[in-house]
Amino acid sequence: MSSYFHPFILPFCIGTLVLFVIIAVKFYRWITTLDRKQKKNVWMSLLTVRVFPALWRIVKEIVKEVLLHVNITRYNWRMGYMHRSIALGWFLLIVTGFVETLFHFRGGGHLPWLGIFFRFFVRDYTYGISRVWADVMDLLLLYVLSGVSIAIFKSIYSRVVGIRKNTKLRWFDICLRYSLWLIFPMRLLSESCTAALTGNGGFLTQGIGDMLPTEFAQVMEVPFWTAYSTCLCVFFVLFPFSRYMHIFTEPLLIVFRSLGVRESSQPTGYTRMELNACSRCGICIDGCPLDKELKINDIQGVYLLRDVRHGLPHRNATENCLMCDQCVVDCPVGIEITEIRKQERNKGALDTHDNYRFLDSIQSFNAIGRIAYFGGCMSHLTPGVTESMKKIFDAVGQKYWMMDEDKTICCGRPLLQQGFIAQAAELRRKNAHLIVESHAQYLVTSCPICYQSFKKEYNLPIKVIHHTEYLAALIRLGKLKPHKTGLKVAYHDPCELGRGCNIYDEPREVLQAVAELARVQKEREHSICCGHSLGNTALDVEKQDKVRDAALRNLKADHPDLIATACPMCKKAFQRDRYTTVKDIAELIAEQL
Amino acid sequence: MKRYWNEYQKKIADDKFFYERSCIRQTFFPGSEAAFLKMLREELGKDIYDEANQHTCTGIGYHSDIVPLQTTMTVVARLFALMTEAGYENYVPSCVTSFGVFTEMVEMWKHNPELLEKTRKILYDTTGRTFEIPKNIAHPSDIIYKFRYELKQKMKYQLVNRFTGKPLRVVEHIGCHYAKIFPKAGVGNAEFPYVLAGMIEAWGGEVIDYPERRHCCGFGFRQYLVQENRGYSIANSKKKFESMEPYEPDFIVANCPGCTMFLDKWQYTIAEMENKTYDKNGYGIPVLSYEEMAGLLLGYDPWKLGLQLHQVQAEPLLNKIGIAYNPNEKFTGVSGKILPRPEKPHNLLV
Amino acid sequence: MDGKIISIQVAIIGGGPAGIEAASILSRYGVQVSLFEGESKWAHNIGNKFKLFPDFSSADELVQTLSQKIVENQIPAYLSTKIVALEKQKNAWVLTDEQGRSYVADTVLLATGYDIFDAKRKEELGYGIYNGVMTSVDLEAMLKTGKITNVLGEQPQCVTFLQCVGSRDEKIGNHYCSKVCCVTAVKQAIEVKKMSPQTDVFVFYMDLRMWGQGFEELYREAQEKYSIRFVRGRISEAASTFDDRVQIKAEDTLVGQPLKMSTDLLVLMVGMEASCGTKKLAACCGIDGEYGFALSKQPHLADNQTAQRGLFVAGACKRPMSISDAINDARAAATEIVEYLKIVPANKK
Amino acid sequence: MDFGFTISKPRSIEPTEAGKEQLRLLEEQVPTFRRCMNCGGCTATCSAGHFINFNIRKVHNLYRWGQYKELDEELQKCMLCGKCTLVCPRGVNLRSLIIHLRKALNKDHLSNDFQHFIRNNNR
Repeated sequence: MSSYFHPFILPFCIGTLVLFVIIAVKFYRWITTLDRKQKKNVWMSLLTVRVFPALWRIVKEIVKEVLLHVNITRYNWRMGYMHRSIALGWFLLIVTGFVETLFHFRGGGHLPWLGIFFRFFVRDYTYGISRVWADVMDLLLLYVLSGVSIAIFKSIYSRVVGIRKNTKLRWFDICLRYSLWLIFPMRLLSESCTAALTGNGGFLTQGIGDMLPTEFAQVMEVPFWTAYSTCLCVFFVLFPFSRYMHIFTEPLLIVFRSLGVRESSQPTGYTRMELNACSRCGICIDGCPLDKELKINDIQGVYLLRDVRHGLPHRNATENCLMCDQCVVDCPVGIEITEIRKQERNKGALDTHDNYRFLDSIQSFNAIGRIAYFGGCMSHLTPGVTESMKKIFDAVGQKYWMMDEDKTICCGRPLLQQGFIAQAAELRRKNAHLIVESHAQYLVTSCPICYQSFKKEYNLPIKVIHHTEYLAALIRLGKLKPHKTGLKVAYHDPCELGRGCNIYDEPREVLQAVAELARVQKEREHSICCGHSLGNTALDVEKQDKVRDAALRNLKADHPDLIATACPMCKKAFQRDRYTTVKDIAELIAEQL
Repeated sequence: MKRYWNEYQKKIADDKFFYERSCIRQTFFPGSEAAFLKMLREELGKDIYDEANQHTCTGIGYHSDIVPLQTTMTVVARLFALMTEAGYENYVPSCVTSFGVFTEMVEMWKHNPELLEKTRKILYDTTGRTFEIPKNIAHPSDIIYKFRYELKQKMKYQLVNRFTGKPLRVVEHIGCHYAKIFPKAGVGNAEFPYVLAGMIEAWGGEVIDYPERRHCCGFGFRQYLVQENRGYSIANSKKKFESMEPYEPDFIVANCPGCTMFLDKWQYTIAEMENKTYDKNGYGIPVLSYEEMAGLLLGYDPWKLGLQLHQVQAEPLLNKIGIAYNPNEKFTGVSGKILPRPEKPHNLLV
Repeated sequence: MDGKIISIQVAIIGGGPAGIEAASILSRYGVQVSLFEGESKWAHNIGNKFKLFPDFSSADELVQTLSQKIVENQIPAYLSTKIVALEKQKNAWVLTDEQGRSYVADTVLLATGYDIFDAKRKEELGYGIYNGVMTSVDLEAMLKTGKITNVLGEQPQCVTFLQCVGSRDEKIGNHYCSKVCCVTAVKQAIEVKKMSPQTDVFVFYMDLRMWGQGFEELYREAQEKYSIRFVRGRISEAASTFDDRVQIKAEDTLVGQPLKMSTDLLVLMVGMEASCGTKKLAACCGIDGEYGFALSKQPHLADNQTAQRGLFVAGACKRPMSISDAINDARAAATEIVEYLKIVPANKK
Repeated sequence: MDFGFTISKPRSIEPTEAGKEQLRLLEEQVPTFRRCMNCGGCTATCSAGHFINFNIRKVHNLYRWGQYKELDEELQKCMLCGKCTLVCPRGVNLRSLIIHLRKALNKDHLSNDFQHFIRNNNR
């Protein structure tokens, strides 16, 4: 057995040991600091039949995302290739090396480092089938090396992989990146040297080995293997503290997410998992309208997660965000960036004493047999929308109770977005009380912000629908038969309705009943925020208008007659532009009754 | 130009004065009144009568709404009766508030003769005295202002810093009751109060014109008398100090006994409360009455003038002017008795 | 283009007060001018008005007098001839109208005036949504009928004016002050009061800018004699009530209290914007300034000249302007043009 | 030493250093606030103001008066719905103003000069 030992393996062994200890400690801490609700979800998934779909999801997600990087590839195939080649390639190198070792020793007992340093220790590896093994290993190494070379090019010029910008890294990450990049060339050189001396290499290592002078190989073999081992050691010891921690965290995240865990209003162990699962790929920078239009390049998800994880100051990153959720949709790891940002916004330890007592006196309305209609705060400034909805209700003979005809209690979402969690709950309590007391059939709302709030944050006993859903249903049922016009209309997906609630088809369906849809390049989940989102308070109007202009350029590319939207906020934002005609879908329908 | 300036002058009698002392001045700055009498009698050779039976004018009580108007009128009438009985016609009240009260009563009688008659009757019924309205009411500062050049002849010192040779920088403060109640009653009226500035300029000093020059010292009887309201009183003084601080005054001179006292004592209070003094070295800005200023320049002994009774000590100023004084005699009283040493303030240097 | 080319010495685009005044003065100087107006009437913006501030003189009479000047001076005048393009060719300007006819002129005076702000863009005020909301232009038309009525055709109990609709508002991109609305509101408020003395009249303003002769006096008279209430506060939103009145929300900023009231009529004092013609023609020859208005060369000494030689501007195409200012400006422009023609010799013909 | 009274603070708004600092600190957080011309449009449209006496311009006044306790109470009424920002003819970022003031007035949290100033200058 002693022939399978050499001092150069020590760095590797120590590094690996340290790595596993650190990771075990971290995982333990994260899992134990899940909050009660999250733990309950985990047990509910593990102890019921839900466990089977959960397990299936875990396996599927890990293969898809951790190894194959399907989401990144879908977003950008060159970047996907880079990530996949390194992740999958390395994984296969390890697995294949392991199997190769098993095969060679006929399943007999062997030492754990043998799979890694196989070529060095098994020098008589030149019999028939071994050539195939060697070729396979070389192919995998070549695969990884191709990824590494793309990574190196990308660090110099990001457009190589079709990404506008590289993530700005900490110096620590940069050091570690070099050690990662060195591992595979080192392995190549080490194996080539051994191949030169023993002839046990595959097509690549043997090819290079044959070119090396024997004296060089003799002198350099052990130093190269030592360097390889040392690179591995450095990388393993440091990486739990670097962005590469995502390699091990992502599977863990997938496990817990599949078991039904989601972000809470306060940071928990799950938040730590999400923070560590970010690979800082920079896809969130790519889609961010603030970066694109305003050159604000320090607030994107990647920077927020980085700074929160490492405890760096991040006031700007916390505050300056439109909360348009573009990054959440784009994130290949599926990190709930917006939720984490809300947690951070709440960290001003905002006082919670309630001063909304003045709302207590509001009486509900007996709305049995009616629907409740909630226009929302903003709709007071867009009477065109509410008046159209009233006209439509009357036209189809629907009895309704407009909850906020005169005064509106805000749905609470704007407060929540700014981190005022307790105050938002207070407003929700008041509104929920009004709605439940009224015994209305269901709730229709015109504002996607309220809609998302009512739907996700309220837990109402009645169904909540947005007016576009309502109109779509009426048209499907044939209750509403608007006249078709020759208008060409570009539809703007409001963030809160589209990315927020996945309502993409109903508005289009309704619009097609009265007009022709113009082609819009970036639409549905890629729709550009109108810039005036309530999620942001850091931007002044001039800057918001720049984002809006980008949205308008996108919408107007096909020269539509007008722009339609389904959000009073977006409508107001577009109305500010003197060269734009914008209408709410409800208005377009009401005009054609 | 001169013609217009003449419109801002007031009539001040030449001689034969009836002197009325001030409650505050004779209590807190007794040397001042003695010095004034000495100046008039010895330096200027005037006739000034110091009545032994005099009493308060009720000014503090009157302005605090404690003493009714008719009472004040009668009390004022009695003082005038003392003057009439002594055979004088020119009334000189040491206190600025008394000056204001007398001017006000005389003015009121002028417009309401029935009040004058009623007052005469009450005074006669109660004391058997009769009185004449003074021909001239002038404040002692008016008189010193009038004879400032005569006094200058006799002065040993000037308001000049002997180390730099430059004029001393002086903040002058005029009592509100001097010319703000009846603007025409003061030299330069309320618009260009010149009574103290005239002395300072004549005697070699430089008057500082700072933003809050016309602001009240903060005495305000009703504010000061109620302890809870004293915050307003001191806030006024503080406002003045903050305003004059950048001009680095060498000292403050005032013609009202109340102002002199409050500008002096509040410096101690502010120093205790906020550890803040308004000069560079932490001693505070010395506050003198105009009699003390004149007395010093005439070479009177600072301790006879009563400067040791001030809160802010005057030694640094005396050194600047070059006035000789004996530090050992500071706490030796006029009678030769050794006075008890005052307690040292916490923050203000002495 | 049908090939027919008409050659002119000075072409004046815009038959409003500025255009007509400049044309009549130039023709009196013996300059050969032609006057083009896109609408079918002369000075149609004035024609839409009832009476004029500050003297309550008749708007129709002014239009009459202006039209008379065209006749008296025998000015070749083209009504319903909308000039849509303006182009410099060598030393001449080529004008093209909607029908494709071309005109060649040595010199051009742009007097294309203003359009009123489209109040529908301020959706929260409910113009076009609530029946009781009207613009100041609509009110002039109603005043012309000699009777003030609410939605139901009755005498209104309350009429409310709101200043600065479409001006001084970054929300619609017009940061400038429209200048004439303040005094117009005062004038209209008085007229409403004269026709219907029982009606309560309110004027909501942010600042009242009574810049002209007699304006301040008119404001004072409105307060004193007509009891018109001036409230310093901006109306933020309007809603309709069950009886088809308009409910408005504002803050009386001088009292510091929110104010909610209903009114029969809400009159929006719509500001001036660069007219379509102004925007188009100014952009054609590169003299478009902010907000689409025409840009003069220099505000003090060359306010009628432009960056283009031989192209002059007058009146409300430059900035919001009252009628009298526009007329004065036109006279100044005429003087400039006469000077210009003297130094530029007739180089052809 | 206890005199039984304290020096009253001046009530007048003067362009003193502290006053200038007070404005500067606010305007640093919310630069657009300089543009306010006090038209009252914000108060008029305020959602909370429809239920209760809540005046956004008064928020500014309380701030300038240094009555931070009252200011804090006043600010709690705001629902952050954003209508005020949406009608402001000068584009003042009012939500930002309210959030910054709320955070600055928070007793348990101290992070910047703004908060230090408010803490030290309460009247």
